[in-house]
Amino acid sequence: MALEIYIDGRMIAIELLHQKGNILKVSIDGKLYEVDLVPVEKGVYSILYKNKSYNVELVPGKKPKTYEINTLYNSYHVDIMDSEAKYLKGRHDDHMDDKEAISSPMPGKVVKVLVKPGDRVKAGETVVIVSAMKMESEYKVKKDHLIRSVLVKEGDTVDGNQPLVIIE
Amino acid sequence: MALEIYIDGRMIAIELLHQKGNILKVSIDGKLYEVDLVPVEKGVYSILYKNKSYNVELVPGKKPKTYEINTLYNSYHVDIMDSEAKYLKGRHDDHMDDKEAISSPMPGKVVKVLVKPGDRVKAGETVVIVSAMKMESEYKVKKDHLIRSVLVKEGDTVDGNQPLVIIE
Amino acid sequence: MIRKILVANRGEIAIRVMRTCREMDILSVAVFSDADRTSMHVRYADEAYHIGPSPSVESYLNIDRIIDVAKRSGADAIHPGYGFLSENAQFSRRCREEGIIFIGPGPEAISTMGDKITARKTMIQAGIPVVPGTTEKITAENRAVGIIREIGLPVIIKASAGGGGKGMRLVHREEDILSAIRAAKSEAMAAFGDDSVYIEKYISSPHHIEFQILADNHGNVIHLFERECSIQRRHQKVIEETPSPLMTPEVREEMGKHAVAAAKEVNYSGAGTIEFIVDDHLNYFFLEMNTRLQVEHPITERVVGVDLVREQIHIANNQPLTYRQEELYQNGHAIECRIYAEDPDRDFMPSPGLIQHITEPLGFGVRHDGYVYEGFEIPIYYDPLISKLIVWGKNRTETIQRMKRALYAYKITGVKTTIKFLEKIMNAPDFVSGNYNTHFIEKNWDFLTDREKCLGDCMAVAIIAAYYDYMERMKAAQEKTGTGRTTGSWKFCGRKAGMSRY
Amino acid sequence: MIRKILVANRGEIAIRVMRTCREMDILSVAVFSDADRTSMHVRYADEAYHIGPSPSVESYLNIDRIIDVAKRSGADAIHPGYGFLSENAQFSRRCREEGIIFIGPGPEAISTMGDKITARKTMIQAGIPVVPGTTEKITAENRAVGIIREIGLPVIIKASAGGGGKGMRLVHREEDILSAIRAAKSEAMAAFGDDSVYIEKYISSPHHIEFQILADNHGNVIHLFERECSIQRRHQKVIEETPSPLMTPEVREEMGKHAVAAAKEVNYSGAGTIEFIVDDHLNYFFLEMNTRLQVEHPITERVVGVDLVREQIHIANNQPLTYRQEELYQNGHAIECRIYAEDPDRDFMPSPGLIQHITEPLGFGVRHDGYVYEGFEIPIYYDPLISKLIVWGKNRTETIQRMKRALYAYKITGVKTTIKFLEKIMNAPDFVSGNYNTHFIEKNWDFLTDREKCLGDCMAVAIIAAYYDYMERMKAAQEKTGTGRTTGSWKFCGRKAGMSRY
Repeated sequence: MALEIYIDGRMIAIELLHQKGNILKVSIDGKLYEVDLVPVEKGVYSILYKNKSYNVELVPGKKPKTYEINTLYNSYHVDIMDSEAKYLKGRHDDHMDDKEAISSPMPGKVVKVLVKPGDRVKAGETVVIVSAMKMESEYKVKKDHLIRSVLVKEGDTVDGNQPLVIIE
Repeated sequence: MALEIYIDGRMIAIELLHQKGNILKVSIDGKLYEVDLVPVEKGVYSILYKNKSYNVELVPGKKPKTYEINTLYNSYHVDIMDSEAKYLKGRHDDHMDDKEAISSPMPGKVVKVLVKPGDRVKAGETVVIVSAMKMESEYKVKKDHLIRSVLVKEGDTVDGNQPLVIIE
Repeated sequence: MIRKILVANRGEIAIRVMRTCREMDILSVAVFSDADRTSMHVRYADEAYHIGPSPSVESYLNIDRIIDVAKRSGADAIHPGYGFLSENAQFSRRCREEGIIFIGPGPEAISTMGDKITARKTMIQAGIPVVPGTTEKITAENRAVGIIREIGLPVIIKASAGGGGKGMRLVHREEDILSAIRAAKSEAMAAFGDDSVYIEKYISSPHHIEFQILADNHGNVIHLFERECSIQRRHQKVIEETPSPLMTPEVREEMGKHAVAAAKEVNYSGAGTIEFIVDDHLNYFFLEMNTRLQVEHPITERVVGVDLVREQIHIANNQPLTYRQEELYQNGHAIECRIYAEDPDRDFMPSPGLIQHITEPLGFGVRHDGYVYEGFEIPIYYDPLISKLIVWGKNRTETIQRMKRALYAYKITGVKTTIKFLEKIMNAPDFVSGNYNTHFIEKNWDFLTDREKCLGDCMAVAIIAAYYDYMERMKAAQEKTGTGRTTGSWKFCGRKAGMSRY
Repeated sequence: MIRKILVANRGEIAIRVMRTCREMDILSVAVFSDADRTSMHVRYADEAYHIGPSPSVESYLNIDRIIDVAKRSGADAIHPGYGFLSENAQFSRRCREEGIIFIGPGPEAISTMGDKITARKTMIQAGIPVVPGTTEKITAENRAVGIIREIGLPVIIKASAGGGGKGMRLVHREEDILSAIRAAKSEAMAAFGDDSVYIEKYISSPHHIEFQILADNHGNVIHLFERECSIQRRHQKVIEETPSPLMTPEVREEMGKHAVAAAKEVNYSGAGTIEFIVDDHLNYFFLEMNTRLQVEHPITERVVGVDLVREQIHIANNQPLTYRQEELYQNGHAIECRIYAEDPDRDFMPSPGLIQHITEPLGFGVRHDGYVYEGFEIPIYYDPLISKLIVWGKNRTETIQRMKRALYAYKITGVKTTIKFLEKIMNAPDFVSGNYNTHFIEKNWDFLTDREKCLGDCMAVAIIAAYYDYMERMKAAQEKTGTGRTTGSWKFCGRKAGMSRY
């Protein structure tokens, strides 16, 4: 089955042409690869390509159909673009500018919420402080904004990428 | 739900009386246990009982509804005796004496098959030789027997507990 | 004799202490907060007691709760590890009052060394060099100017009440003195409500070198040589090594004697560390004393061959030291790398989370002290230290090569770690040559954050793995829904060898 | 200079060699059979080549295939590890002919030392004590009787063509001599078609002590002291330690000199081991030479501080030895335990299979050299060695305590292992006192196979865990069939932290 994969800022077309046991023939953007691929550990594949030995680690991303992938020195974020994913991406792009959320890039605990709905904040102002592993991070707005809603309160535990405050 | 468990040669009745998070109240043959139980790793439970810390490792057995269980110094074989298991066990007991199989206690490769169907073998005679990890093991009959059928041939790879030869 | 020890800590250090307890046939008692029920120290201990909610103030810092567990479990002694209550004089005193052995110094030594100005005075008294500067708080502007002229530029002005860099000013030029003092004072007033400052000579290319000491209750004190700790990021140590590439045998002996004198001056008992600040010409000055085990103690253990926790327990048992100074020597070289759950690509943002997969580096000369396991979720409440790699080699070059090999093979997925950043340090020419000071990371920032790119076909194999994994999942999902074969039976995920098993 | 090494082996030793390659910036090439595609040595190497079916004769013992891969991959050198082709003179010669460096001695030294009677003669020539006995094959009965009277009882009669204990007879009493010779000869004839025998003095309480040597291509030979290898089960080493508890400094020096002389006599090059048989009075006799790296080499590395594989590569590069004899000394004590996939409860039956879960022991003084990982299936075709635990301590007592701690924490499920058996050895009074010889396991059999029973509530917690696990599986299975919620979606087993995840 042919599939599109979004990696490192570009879209790539991939197709499995032939498989015999763990020997796969794959086309990537028209270029042919013959690899020996076996799953070895949880989320780890051993791949031999031109007799070079690669260990590829896959971690399912936070969003569906995404992966974080580690090879020896590189980390990649990968989106599998099947038809459903393309449809959703199209819809998402349309509504992108409507409103924005300030999200926590890391999991942690909300130490302080400095705004309430209806507040007008200036560029660079701190809206929420989150603490994780003995380090506090201040989340600021980049431009002047109106606070539309506040989704967390002090003492809440938040996940990575969880929206904290919706701004306009 | 109450259940019977066969362990170390005896049948034990167990019932979960109450659970709140990871704190379980359990009755084993009428004796009350309150434990703090959490799954930690693949097949490993951490159990605190009277503040003693136990790591209990479970490996699913080769037959359904069985476990091999390791605590620090002990290994147990456990059969979960639900109604289906009891029924099957009853049936199996009935047909037990009909015929017997010589099975390989370990996985390996069949090096030599010394009998064919219809052969009469004497007590102590070797019927099959299996090799694993550079060591050969001879499988012998304990009594005089008639060979009913031979299920493997030389060069075959066999699993642990796989029947090799059916005797009468 | 101590027969049961409560370890009032968590993470790698709790397990490290319990390992030695086990070797000495001493039972270990773990304490844990809500967030730590599944933590390895709970699983490794002989006994485990819950002591409260996740935030440390309500659990690991709660003296009453810990004393209560010590009594309920019948522990003879408490080992505080590092951090938490390890340098809390009140805790040491409370243990004494309750008749429980505190594995560490008495409250007097902790108090004396805990207060910067008192420690400084005590060291001057013991004849140990301290950074030239004031020993008293200064409030008058003109007095400050006079003192600075006396000490000589450059100097650092620090808020007496301060910490965290607030109210701190570095002065290089004579004409900046007055404005710097005013700025420091006003910042100090704003931050701490106290505008008094003190002044210290600024060491412009500082090395951070510390000496490990052991002192028993019978007046014997020995040192176990130095550790070089100059590789720091925001005053947090990242890499330590011993011997220090800067050191000479003469200076080592002299500093060692001063370290022993410092410990004697406060009637020290147990394991401790004297930290010195050292300039390029090997002039050294007392900085502070850590009255506990250090994170980086294993490099000393490896090179000197002494189990420091075992010695701590011996000392707590009132036994005399097992070693005399003249028996000890440094054998080979050791480096420690601290692996933090931090994202070096995003300004070292903390990265708590679920450990998906670990491959630990092993083999000759590699020690690995950690606490996480596959399926463990690193909590958000505590220190981001995941583990420590301690590597030994017959000389510094071999040690660096071995550390590179160990870092290369060390893999953790699920959380971001500093492993690749540490690997870059091992390749940095300034580190390889041993020519570095506490400015190393700042100075080498561009080199350290420039990630090597795979020149081969890394991206292709990554794409193929993602594609294959996705297709297998799709197949598995279709099988599940397509047929009615899942009959409440005994088939579970991942039981087949090596098949895709999330 | 060697830039790429083909490692003609598998398992822990292949990885151990590759680790040093990586430290020396040398690329490593793995070879693998059908059964080993997922083996760790394939994953650890820079490159990997398939060389044939699973049985070793068709893969790891296939010289042509291995030479072919060396050429295709452009490897400069081949490291044979231990076992397989490591003591194959033909392979060493073939490498030489093909212009590939064989990391090991030349074919002449391998041949000389490979033949028992030739080796014995060569050693006598070099002035090294050998076990009193015949140096020629004996066929005449009366000649045998005369020789036995000369050597003195007890003696062992061995088949010249023999091996595996066949045609072997131990004689204690004069009156049994003739019948024993006849029995040995007839058994030898039946087994090997050759009834010639040879006779050796029987050492009744034998210790197996070996010396590690290193020899370069410039005539320099050093020894790295002894290893005590008397803990054996059916002639297979189980535990090794250094220093030997039996040894004195005088005998050590003398044996070391003899070991060096033995290597010089055959113009040895590389790492090798001279094995001695030693009686209770420290009389020692040459037994044989292993012309390769030993399984137990890490205890020497730990105590002497030398990376033996690095030295092997140096020597292969035609460089002179990096160490002089007088620079070397033994620092502390080290013990190795070999962990086999064998079931000690069922007469050490091999136990290949799928590794379900591993917890590796870590911390101060513990080295762990292994190759298996969770999800790996140990093949049926090769050696049952899973890994080696190498533990260091400042003295023998500390080392035993640390080994016990390490074995306690080492857990493998899915296959049966010898871990608990090794733990019993560490507790056996004869081992603890150091008072043992090669009869140790036989003598202590009852103690070693008597499993300690848990006195607490082990069975109760086992039952509760089984019950809970079963109920959770039932629930999971019911959820799957009961509702139609599995919508070909992104939900897979085991993604939730710590939930029951088979």
